[in-house]
Amino acid sequence: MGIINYAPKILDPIPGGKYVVNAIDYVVNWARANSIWPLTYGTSCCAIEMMSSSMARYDIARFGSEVFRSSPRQADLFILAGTITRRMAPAIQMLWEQIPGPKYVIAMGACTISGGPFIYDNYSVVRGAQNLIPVDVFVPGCPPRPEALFHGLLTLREKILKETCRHPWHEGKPKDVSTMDRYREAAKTWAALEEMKDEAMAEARAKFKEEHPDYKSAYKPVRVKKEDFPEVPRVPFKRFGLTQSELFAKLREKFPKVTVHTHSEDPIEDVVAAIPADRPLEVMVEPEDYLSIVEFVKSSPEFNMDYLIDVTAIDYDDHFDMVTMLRSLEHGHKLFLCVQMKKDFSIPEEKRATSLLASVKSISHLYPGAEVKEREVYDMFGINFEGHPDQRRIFLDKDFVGYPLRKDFTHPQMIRRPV
Amino acid sequence: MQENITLIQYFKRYLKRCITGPWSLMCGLSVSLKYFFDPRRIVTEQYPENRKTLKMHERFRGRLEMIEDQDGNNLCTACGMCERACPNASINVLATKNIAGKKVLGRYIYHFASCTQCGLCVEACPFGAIRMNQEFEVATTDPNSLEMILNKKEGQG
Amino acid sequence: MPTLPPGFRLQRETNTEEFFINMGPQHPSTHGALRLALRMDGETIVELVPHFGYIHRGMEKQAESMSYLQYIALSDRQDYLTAIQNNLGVVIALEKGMNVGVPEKGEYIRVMLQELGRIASHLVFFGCFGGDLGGQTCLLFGFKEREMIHDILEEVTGSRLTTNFFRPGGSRYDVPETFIPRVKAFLDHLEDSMRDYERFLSKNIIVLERSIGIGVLSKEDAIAYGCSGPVLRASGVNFDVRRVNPYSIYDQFDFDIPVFHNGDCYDRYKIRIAEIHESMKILRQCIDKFPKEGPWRSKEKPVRLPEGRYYSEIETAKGLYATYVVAATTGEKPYRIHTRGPSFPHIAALNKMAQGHKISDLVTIMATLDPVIPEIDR
Amino acid sequence: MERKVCAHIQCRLGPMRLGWHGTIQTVADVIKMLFKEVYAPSGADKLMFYLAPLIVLIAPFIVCALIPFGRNLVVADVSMGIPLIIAVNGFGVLGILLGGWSSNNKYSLLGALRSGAQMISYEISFTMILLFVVMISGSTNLMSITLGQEGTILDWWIFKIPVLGIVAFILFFISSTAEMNRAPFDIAEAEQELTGGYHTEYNGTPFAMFYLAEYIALVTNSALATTCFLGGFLPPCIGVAFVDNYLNMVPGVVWFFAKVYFMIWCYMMVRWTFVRPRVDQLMDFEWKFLLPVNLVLLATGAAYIVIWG
Repeated sequence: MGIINYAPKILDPIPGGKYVVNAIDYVVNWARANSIWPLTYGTSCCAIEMMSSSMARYDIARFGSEVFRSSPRQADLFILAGTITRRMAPAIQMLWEQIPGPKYVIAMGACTISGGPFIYDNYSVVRGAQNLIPVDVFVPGCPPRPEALFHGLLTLREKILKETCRHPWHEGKPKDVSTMDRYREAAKTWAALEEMKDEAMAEARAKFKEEHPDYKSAYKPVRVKKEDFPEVPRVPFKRFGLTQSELFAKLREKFPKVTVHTHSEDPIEDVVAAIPADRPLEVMVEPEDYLSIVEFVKSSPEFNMDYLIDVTAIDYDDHFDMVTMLRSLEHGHKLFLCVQMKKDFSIPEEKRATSLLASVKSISHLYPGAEVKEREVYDMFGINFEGHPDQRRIFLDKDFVGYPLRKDFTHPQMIRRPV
Repeated sequence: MQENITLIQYFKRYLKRCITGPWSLMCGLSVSLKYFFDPRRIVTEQYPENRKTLKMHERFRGRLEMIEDQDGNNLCTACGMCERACPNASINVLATKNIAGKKVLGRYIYHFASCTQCGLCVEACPFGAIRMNQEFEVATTDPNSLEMILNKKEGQG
Repeated sequence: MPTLPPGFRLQRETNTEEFFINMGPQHPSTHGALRLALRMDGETIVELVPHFGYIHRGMEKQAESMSYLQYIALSDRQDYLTAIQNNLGVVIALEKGMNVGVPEKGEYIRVMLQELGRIASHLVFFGCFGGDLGGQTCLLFGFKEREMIHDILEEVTGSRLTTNFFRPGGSRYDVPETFIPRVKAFLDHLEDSMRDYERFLSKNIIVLERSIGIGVLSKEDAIAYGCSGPVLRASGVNFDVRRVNPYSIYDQFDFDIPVFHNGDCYDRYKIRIAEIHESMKILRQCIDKFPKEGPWRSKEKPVRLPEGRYYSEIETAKGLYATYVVAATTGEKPYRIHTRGPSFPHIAALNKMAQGHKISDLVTIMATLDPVIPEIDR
Repeated sequence: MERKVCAHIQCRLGPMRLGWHGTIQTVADVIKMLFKEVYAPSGADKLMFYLAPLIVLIAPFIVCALIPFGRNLVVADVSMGIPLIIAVNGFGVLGILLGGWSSNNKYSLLGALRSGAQMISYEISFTMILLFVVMISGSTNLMSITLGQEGTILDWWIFKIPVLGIVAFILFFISSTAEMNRAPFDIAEAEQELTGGYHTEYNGTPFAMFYLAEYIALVTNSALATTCFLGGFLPPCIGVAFVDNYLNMVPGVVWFFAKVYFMIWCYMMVRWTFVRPRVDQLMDFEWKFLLPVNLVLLATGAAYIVIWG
């Protein structure tokens, strides 16, 4: 890369050297523009469209770019396909640094241009690839069609063909747009303009009102007619295994403390019986009983809850609800255990956001699949699992502060959605 | 994964594999030969060359645009339904007051950079003032050009 | 004993020199941004630790400030190989709360698009499986047929990948008139191609050598880890939500649930090929029974969900996709939405499958698990 | 050409925009790579790092020099042609090993080790096949091997000895594919597993050298196959004098390259059809299948010569 940048210096003094330089430019640009090798990189949806574009139907090979190199050292083009998260950002910067110059970047899809669907209320997505690396071509769309990507490639070709030895390719600089909030900015500018307009037009409006005291606009907007559809009754799903009442009665027999969540005053059996058949039974469980209930329903042949669907939690003002979803593969019934855990308010208020507020026994020795699920709950809510073999953050960096799915979570780079 | 088998069994398996193996490979090769010599199977679209004939489907969701008549009048009443329906605030409906003091559309800003083309705004619009067009060649080198003002004129009223 | 990096747990006396390899987050065969830390003894994997979160996008947090309709649009981005199936998963949960039914034609549209999505996903699997084993041509074969599904989807929904199509009570649009003939033509074409493709890969001795007995997941492990979909069925468990808990109108069709019993990579491959054929069977029945007339969606309901907790599960191409919606108050916005993606337990069980195999086998196993990382990380 | 062939197998068009149907795409690639930034990763052994691609490139060029392209068209008509080729071919693996080792990258190292193991094993069967050819032709000089096949198409070594010739040709095809590190035996590169294997860390000109070396090796191996089995530059006479006269009018070089291109095409068909075996299966295949078959082949070949020859 370095050599040809000296070409003008060496060749210009020689008579006719200019033409040689121009010829070199022509050949080099021709080669560069027609043999753009992209890096195999993709994180999400756009990656599939990028793959589609290299497949038989669209065939990126027609442009000489089908050689997807998986090593960044042999690539020329970095197609940023898919959302960039804060955790991925250093890897992307490193990849970009490893690509030898001249290198080009196409930001494909809304996520890499501005954050796209994840632009507001988000603590983990980088708002645009420009923050990390310089971007040459933007291809909006979510995801863009393969043709749109080709259009981006052609746009890039035009850009490459403009380079010469005298104005060679140079490394650009990333642009910080991470705090840019286009919506609020536009609204703000407009509000200022509006104020000025109000002032300027106050007189004219008053005059207009005097002249036309009962002015009615001649324009009447027409509503789009919506098609009319009949109301359709809901067909309940088929269900297998024990009914909710049976399940509940059997569980209550063993653990008298279990209840269901209800506002009504009716006896609890009636409430259970009133649950629609297609909804699983969700019982409230005391934290102390939790482990023994799980052990019981797993080992008892009547329940035989051998399959763990999921573990998740819900954050309320003063307590967490941790929901363990279990199902029996043999019988087909489902049972949701909802553990209500009071938040530990003995922790001083300023430390609450960053500390574990509740604790419950881990069930990962009963269901190995619960291990990652419990890590997720720990990561997102800050619930401690006693006896968990490997309690680490799973989705977020280990030095991430706070627990994002709590309702009071704040993050310096999280912008609330304006509407 | 070690099995206890006799030597004869081992050799039987070995010989069987020696025969079925190449045969299966020939099967594979025959498919690729078939595809190689049959140009009708090539399905490639020649994109930049077929611009004229390439048409998107009617429902294809490209860029958002306003439905305007010949004079550039639009149907928008600046009610802001689209703005509220948008999952990531890609639409600014900026209202102004016209000379009679009535609220009309002042500027309709569309942030194409963050638009996900879900089409919820079109669905939400009660007056049918906006639609998704068929444009897909939208690549640009300038991110600022992705912020567009869709209306040419202020709203009617 | 030297201190191990976080996540590694296996203690053992070592005589040979072990070393650690990082696979990913940007690696061609991890199917997205997944990082696998490998503890290697030569070319053999001693232990494997998956590191998630490289594409964690905070969807669940974001959903709390979105309306339900907007969340349907967002759910496209979870399992992007079959976005249309995610839509349905969310919509069914909402329908339970809103108590709306779907007319017959609407249900047929749903089932047909579901099955098309399933075929699309399995075709990508077919391609990636061949591709990851080193036969790049398979990748292109798989995608070639997939393009035709994309075409149909684009015509019906308006977008190739992120469909955002289903709504509580039906769908967004009616299907165009050309839909049924197109699906018919596609099925005929696919039948032809699948015959070729199976000849190309299914009996190939190198494929057999590389996948039989590799990455065995026993029945007990598969259940314990909570695997679902083809991975669970390849281990010998007959579990398909379409059968055990039928949603939509799946109970009206005649189709088989293919089950294999070895739980190795080849079975997982075979089961997906068999499922493509089953999906084609369902689609053919749909075409025969498709109601020409009649409403395709129910009367429009307000998009408000009454207070309560709603749970729905459907069978996507990858497995059990469950949505858990919590509405604290009656309103347009959820209090919390949780999604259970099918790929998450599969990757959790990866260590179990990959231990003791070569690094090349890991690629095969990853391909047959067919994970979609954004669905795990959400 | 490779890219066009693979594209057509895969129902697509391949490069279309440069020259007629993208014929000069490779030229653009090479020029581009020559003008790219070149740097070695930190921690790499610089001398070895830059030496490796040179070694890899030189080996096939030497083989090239030994191949007779026409009746009088041979750079070095060495009497010990075959042994020299065997020696030089083994030399190439050294470059790959060096390159993988000096890159200071675990993937590269794994790739290089795999490549080393693979080449050493397949070298044996490669040698044995050539030995078979030497045995039936009675010479190690490539020119005389070629001239020994004079006559009709049935006098080529592949057809001259019934069955054995074809078996030998197929075995040669397999082991030379492995020799060249080409798919399906490209475990040293194994993009899906090792992100590029031994040349993961190379860029710009050194990478272009690896890239070129691969294709030159392809040409030389095809040329070797042509020389040893398909009658080199001799026209495919069919024994009918009228047709043969016309065929003989075409210069030998043309026949030679036609055959070489046919061979290259075969290599490509195989490459784009089959999947890659695992590294231990590759070794199994060599030691448990190729080698026994080779030995049997040699023995029967010798018996054939003794009885009928």
